[in-house]
Amino acid sequence: MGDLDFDIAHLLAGGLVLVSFLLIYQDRLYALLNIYALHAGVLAASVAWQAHVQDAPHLYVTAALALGFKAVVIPVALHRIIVRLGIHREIEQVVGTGLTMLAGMGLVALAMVVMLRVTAEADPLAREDLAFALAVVLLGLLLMVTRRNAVSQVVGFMSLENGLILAAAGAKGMPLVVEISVAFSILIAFIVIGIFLFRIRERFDTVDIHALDRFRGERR
Amino acid sequence: MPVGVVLALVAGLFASAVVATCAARRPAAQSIVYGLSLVVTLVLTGLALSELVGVEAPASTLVLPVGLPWLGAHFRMDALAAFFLVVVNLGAALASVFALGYGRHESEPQRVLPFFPAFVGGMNLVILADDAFTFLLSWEVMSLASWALVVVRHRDAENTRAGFIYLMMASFGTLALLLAFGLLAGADGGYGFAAIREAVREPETTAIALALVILGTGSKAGLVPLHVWLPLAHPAAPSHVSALMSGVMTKVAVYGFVRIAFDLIGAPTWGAGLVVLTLGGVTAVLGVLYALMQHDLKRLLAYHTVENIGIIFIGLGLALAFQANGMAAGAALALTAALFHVLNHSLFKSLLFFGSGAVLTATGERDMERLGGLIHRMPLTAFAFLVGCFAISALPPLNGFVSEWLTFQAILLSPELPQWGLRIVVPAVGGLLALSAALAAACFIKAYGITFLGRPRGPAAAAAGEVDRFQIAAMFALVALCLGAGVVPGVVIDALAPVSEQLVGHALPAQSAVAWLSIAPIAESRSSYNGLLVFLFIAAAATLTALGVRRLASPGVRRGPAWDCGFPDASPATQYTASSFAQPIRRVFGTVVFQARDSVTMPPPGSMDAARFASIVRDPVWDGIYAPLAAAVGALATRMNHLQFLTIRRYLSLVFLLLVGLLTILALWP
Amino acid sequence: MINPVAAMLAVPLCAAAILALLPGYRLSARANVVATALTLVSALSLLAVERPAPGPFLLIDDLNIVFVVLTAFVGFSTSVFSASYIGHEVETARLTSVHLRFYHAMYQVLMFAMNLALVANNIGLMWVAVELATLSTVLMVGIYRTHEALEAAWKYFILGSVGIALALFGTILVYMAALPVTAGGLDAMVWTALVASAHEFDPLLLSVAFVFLLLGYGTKIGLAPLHAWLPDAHAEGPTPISAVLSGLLLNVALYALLRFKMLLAANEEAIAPGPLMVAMGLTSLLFAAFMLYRRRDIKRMFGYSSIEHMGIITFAFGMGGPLANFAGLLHMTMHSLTKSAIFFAVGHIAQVKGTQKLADISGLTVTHPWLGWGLVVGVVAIAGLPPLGIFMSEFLVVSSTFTREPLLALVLVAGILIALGALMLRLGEVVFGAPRGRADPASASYVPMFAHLSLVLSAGIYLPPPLVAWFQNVARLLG
Amino acid sequence: MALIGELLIQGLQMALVLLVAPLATGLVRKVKSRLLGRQGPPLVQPYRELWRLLRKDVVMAENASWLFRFAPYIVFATTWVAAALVPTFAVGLLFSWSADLIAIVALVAGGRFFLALAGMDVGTSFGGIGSSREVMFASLAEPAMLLVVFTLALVAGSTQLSTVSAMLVTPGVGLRVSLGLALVALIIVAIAENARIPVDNPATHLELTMVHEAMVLEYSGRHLAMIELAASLKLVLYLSLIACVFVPWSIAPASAGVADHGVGIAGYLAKMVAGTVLLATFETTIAKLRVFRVPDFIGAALMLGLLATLLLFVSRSL
Repeated sequence: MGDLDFDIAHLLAGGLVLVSFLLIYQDRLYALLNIYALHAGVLAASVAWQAHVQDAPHLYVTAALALGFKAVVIPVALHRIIVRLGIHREIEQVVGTGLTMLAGMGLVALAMVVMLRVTAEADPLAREDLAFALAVVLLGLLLMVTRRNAVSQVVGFMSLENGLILAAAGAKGMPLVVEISVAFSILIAFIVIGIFLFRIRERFDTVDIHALDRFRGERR
Repeated sequence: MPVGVVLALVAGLFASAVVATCAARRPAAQSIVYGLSLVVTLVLTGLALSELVGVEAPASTLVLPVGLPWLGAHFRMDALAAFFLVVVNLGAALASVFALGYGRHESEPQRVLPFFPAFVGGMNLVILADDAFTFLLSWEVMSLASWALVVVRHRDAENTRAGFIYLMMASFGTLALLLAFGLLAGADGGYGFAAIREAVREPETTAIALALVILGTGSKAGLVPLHVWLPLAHPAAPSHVSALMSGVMTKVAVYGFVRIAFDLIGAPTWGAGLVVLTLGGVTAVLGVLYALMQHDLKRLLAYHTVENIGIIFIGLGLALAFQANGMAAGAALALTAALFHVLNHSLFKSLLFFGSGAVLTATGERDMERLGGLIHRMPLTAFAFLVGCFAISALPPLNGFVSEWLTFQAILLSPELPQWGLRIVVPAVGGLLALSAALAAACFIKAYGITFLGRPRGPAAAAAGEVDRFQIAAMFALVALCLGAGVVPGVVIDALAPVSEQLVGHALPAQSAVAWLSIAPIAESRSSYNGLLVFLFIAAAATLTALGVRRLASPGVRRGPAWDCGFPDASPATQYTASSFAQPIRRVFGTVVFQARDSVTMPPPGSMDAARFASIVRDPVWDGIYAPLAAAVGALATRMNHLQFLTIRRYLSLVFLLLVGLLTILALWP
Repeated sequence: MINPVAAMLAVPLCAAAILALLPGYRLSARANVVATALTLVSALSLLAVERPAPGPFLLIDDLNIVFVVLTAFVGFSTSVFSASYIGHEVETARLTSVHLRFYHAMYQVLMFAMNLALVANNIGLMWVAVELATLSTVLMVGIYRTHEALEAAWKYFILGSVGIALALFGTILVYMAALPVTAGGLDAMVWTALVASAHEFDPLLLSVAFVFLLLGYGTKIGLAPLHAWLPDAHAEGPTPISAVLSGLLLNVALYALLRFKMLLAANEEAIAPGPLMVAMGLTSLLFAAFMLYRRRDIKRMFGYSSIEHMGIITFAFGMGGPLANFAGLLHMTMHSLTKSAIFFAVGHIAQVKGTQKLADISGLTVTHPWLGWGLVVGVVAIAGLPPLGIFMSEFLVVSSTFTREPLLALVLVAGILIALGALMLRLGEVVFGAPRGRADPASASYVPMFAHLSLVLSAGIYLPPPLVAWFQNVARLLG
Repeated sequence: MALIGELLIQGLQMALVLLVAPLATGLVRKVKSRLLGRQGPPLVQPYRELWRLLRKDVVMAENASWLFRFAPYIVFATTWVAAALVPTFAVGLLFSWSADLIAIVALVAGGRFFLALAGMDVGTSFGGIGSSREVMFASLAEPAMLLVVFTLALVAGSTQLSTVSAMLVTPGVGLRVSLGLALVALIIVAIAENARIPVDNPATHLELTMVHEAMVLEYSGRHLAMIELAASLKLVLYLSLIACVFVPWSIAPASAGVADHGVGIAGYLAKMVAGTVLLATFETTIAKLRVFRVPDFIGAALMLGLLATLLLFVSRSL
């Protein structure tokens, strides 16, 4: 493949990491959702590019799914939920943004170190992609564990999952990618519905001891 | 082949256990189950005896295709096994006889009947087992069955607690033994005893294995400081089971030690002897001191078991020490002494527990402070119990004395030992042994005097009556055995010859050769004892004097109120109680060992309420080892319990941290 | 002659469809039993017929056939138990027949997913199947709709999803590692092909992959500190599901992990999977052992006990070697049987006492001798006391480890002893003492419980030689 | 013929100790009174007392059991047998090998066992006091005694009393530290066992200080006679034990002629007299100890015995 292809793929993957950083940086829910939409969009673009590069047409499906479902439907739905549950005013970080960013840097560095130590036989495109994907996955986890409220954690999970799709798409000729992306979309749908149905506002991380007792059914 | 027959009989025991499970609630089940076990164990005793005293037959073995798959279950019947089979089945048979009467008073027989035969069968299997897996399997079957018997009176929380502690200690012991066998079997897992015998290993391996074995068997036998479960568990069980546990099961533990230390490992070091010797000495004295502090009859007996285990282990330690220095004669003497005491203790401890069981059936009381004067209401039991007390106090002409005498003789051989450590420790242990013997006498004077003599301290004791014929029969059979083993000890020693021949390659000179049925372990000029003559002398002297005095003296006997220095007819409350009887000894020894404190609260002058006396005795071992351990586990559990109540985010961060950590490892990984 | 593998997959699938439509719960319960029985038959027939050659998707070999038969059997006996269990649930109106329709359908889906995961020769397919199994159980855990149930289901769902994601990433990495060597495409995901060429893979990539797979599938196995979903899911779901979770699903996840362990073992430059598994196993054992002490809910307690035993099994497989692997397999089998039997007992106990709180249960041997003594036997077995099967495996693990790694063996023994203490303490309170609280007459079917227990008992004393040979063969396979 | 001779000697020995016993008691009393400047009872007084007791009826508490009635005879018998086995004027007695030194100690202990039980039988507070204190003393005195036995046995290489005393006659023994320690220990034990001052006062009438007397408080008539006789036998037993071990001279060797035996008897009587006189003087020079000081006194014996044994374990020549 030509350098251009490589550079564009590289650029898009790197862009995804960048957007993940933006996610971490955000502490307003609305903004978080918008940026997640962006995240999904970038993913769609990079998957589409992979489809073009590997001329694997089925990947276009995944791209479309990412664009349509994750970049549009999910953010809108979450938007509604936030309004319904009235939790859009939350300041919901566990540790300060600065620290989280630092941790994120560390994670990206870790991802790079781990992946780039992989010997060069694996084709470079895949390697870069994997490195970025790993970074995105780790950042997604970081988002999940540093946010207090359900919605932002869902966003974290979804960004994590975007990283997976990125990796899957980057893996040349990997079968079942489409199926997997579909399966994940369903999973996410479940989660969102779950939040909506069970009114799980704070259930991820409540600080209300009585609630704990009630729900864990263990302590008296 | 005998071992096959024996196994078949043991299978019969388990079968009767199954039968008992199905038909436990039937009224006839009692007599069926106990009758069956009586018959089976009697036959087993006979077989084992014939094996022991019979001609020098090679050890018969048998392999069944069960147990560890690629190994099978190996069984072996040799002299050692035969001797212990005698001990086990004799005790079990008499326990069955006793239970034929005692069981009638059982409130929930369905909790006892299935487990009694299983317990006996388990003990038999332990002795027959010839590979590590079968051994441990049977060992734990024995423990489990006895555990179930300990928790029969489960409505009393004390008993379930006792059962819990017992099971924990038992499992600890099993795991220790498991590790020991793992070490002995080696990497390629030769778990057969034959393979273990053949294997060659470094001395330190042997040392570690031996230490583990001491832990494992000691926790079952009740060596200090592993004894804590014993005085809780043994009394909790029904009395015939208590007799089995105290008199027989502890001996199975001794068997385990002998089998592994002498037979499997072999070639001991003198250090091992030193350790065992010291443990034995400490156990003996502490055990009897504990016993002296008790006022619960069965608990007193259980603590006293600890003392006797100590005496046995003194003998075993000496044997190890002698064998390590190639002094075969000494080793044989010490081992014979220990095994003799095994037999003796199984006899008189069963007798005493039967007696306590009889008291329990007659009065429903275990607390000596509420007993007294039973000698008038249950004379037969009183006589049997008296014999038991006399025997266990190691007084001639009964059997207890003989084994302790042999142990002393073994100690007197020990100056030939080259190692200084032993030379210093052995006489000290001898002193401890002498001390424990004297204290044992004190302990049983207390037990008998408070329980059977004096005047009743409670209504139950006043209303007691003699127990049924089965219980009496069991007790008197044991009385006869105690006397027999005491007056003709030579027979027992000769029967033990093949065992010591097998284990230390040497045996005591045949006692049947010595004139007048007396025994001379080394040489007649050096030391000899003749229980029969002593018995006859005492009997003759006593009767002759009695007759003579009758002729000379005035025959009249006038009954009157007790003189008591002019305070007649004081209330029974003025008698000495168990705690007051032990008070001087408590002051002399207890204050040091147990931080024993007596506190008396006197009512102010003029107030009518009673004065209160309380005697607090602490168990240093429990306070020092077990309580902190339990506390530590509890504290850790409480601390870790918070992990149950974390939020999902926190759990996720655990996952996250683990992931990052592993990735970092990979990043740094060469 | 129909292909048993196909039958094993088809039967549950069709049954799921049918059961989703069947109205009456009695009928559907019976149908459920029948379906699982058919599955069991086809699974057993696998032993008889000669095995199909490994295809791109399906594989039958000695290793997974163990799991398949075990799964089918426990699935069957659990369906029998569940038939008598749900009757009571319907009477007490905790479940409606609509719920039960859903429940039975999900049960079959679960069976299907587990069978698929076990016979899958394609790591992608395996992943899909494991996740399907997880999701179906999630739905069943939440079926009671109580706060606690929803809480548990939600926790399970979220942690499970993260696990899913991690496992998938690991799978992708394996694929990437395989790419340069194999032709790529489908056969770069076929396990047999992967193992064949694993020695040429990039070791580091493989190691990273294993880390993710360990975390991903380890979450399903319930290894500490990934265990958090397990106790609550066991406590709050319907008891048959607790039985299946402990008895089967954990095994399936473990099976997946074992497959990848073998993959890594085939490549000597890659990081050794053994130490990782040993470490996590011991952690789980000790952790669960201490957690057992402060439990108040009987089902949650046995959930923790499952963590403990999964720890021991993972430890055994991590140690490797013929003895330890054999012990691991045996322990896994015995644990499945015993733990499900315990849950059978606990299910009925919770029904007759009307509570799961340990504090409100006592004196069972007085009020319900069968349940009480059944529980005693079960707990004695699970605590690793002879003459029951788990003792044999623990005997082998401990003694074989002690000669190789004495310190590890000591830790192992300590953990076992601590756990035993907790279990026996609770057992004593539950089955002994004066009875308290409600004591409804038990309308229970004891057959499954005692069937399992008698199997465990006989296994502790006698293992049939063919089984032994088979296990030894598998142990050799595991290396 | 030889057998008959030995039987004769054995019988003579048994009769001798039995006859000497009250005399020894009387002698001690006499000497003590003299030392205190009193006239004192005649030497034969103990015989008279025994006779008087025998003639009197027995007055027994209502709830005294059969054990209470049998105990005196058993106590007497055990003590007598034990005393009969200690070589007094001749070693190698016919039955001496039927019980060695350890057995003799145990026999005495057996007697005490029954006496203590008898003390508790009637169920009075004083009986209890006596028994419990007696066993407390015994629990220290017995081990001390056994350690003394160890010492002797290690020196002589035998626990057979005849062998021991025969061996100690030989000049090869010489003076040994361990033997000295053992002697002191043995004397202390003897004092304790025989309830002499400073451990116990045989002549006391203050109940709370009584130990032995409190135990036998309920006894009367022939039973009391038996117990008194047993007590004085015990004194003789210990005296002759000390004599035959530490002053073994003039004891007739085995299979000796009549003359030697005559000498032996004379020597034995002389030793007895000396012993009693020494005992009496010792008792008059010191005062009785408080009960809870006694353990220290006997404990000293225990320590000495242990020390002696240790010395021998460390080196055979000490």
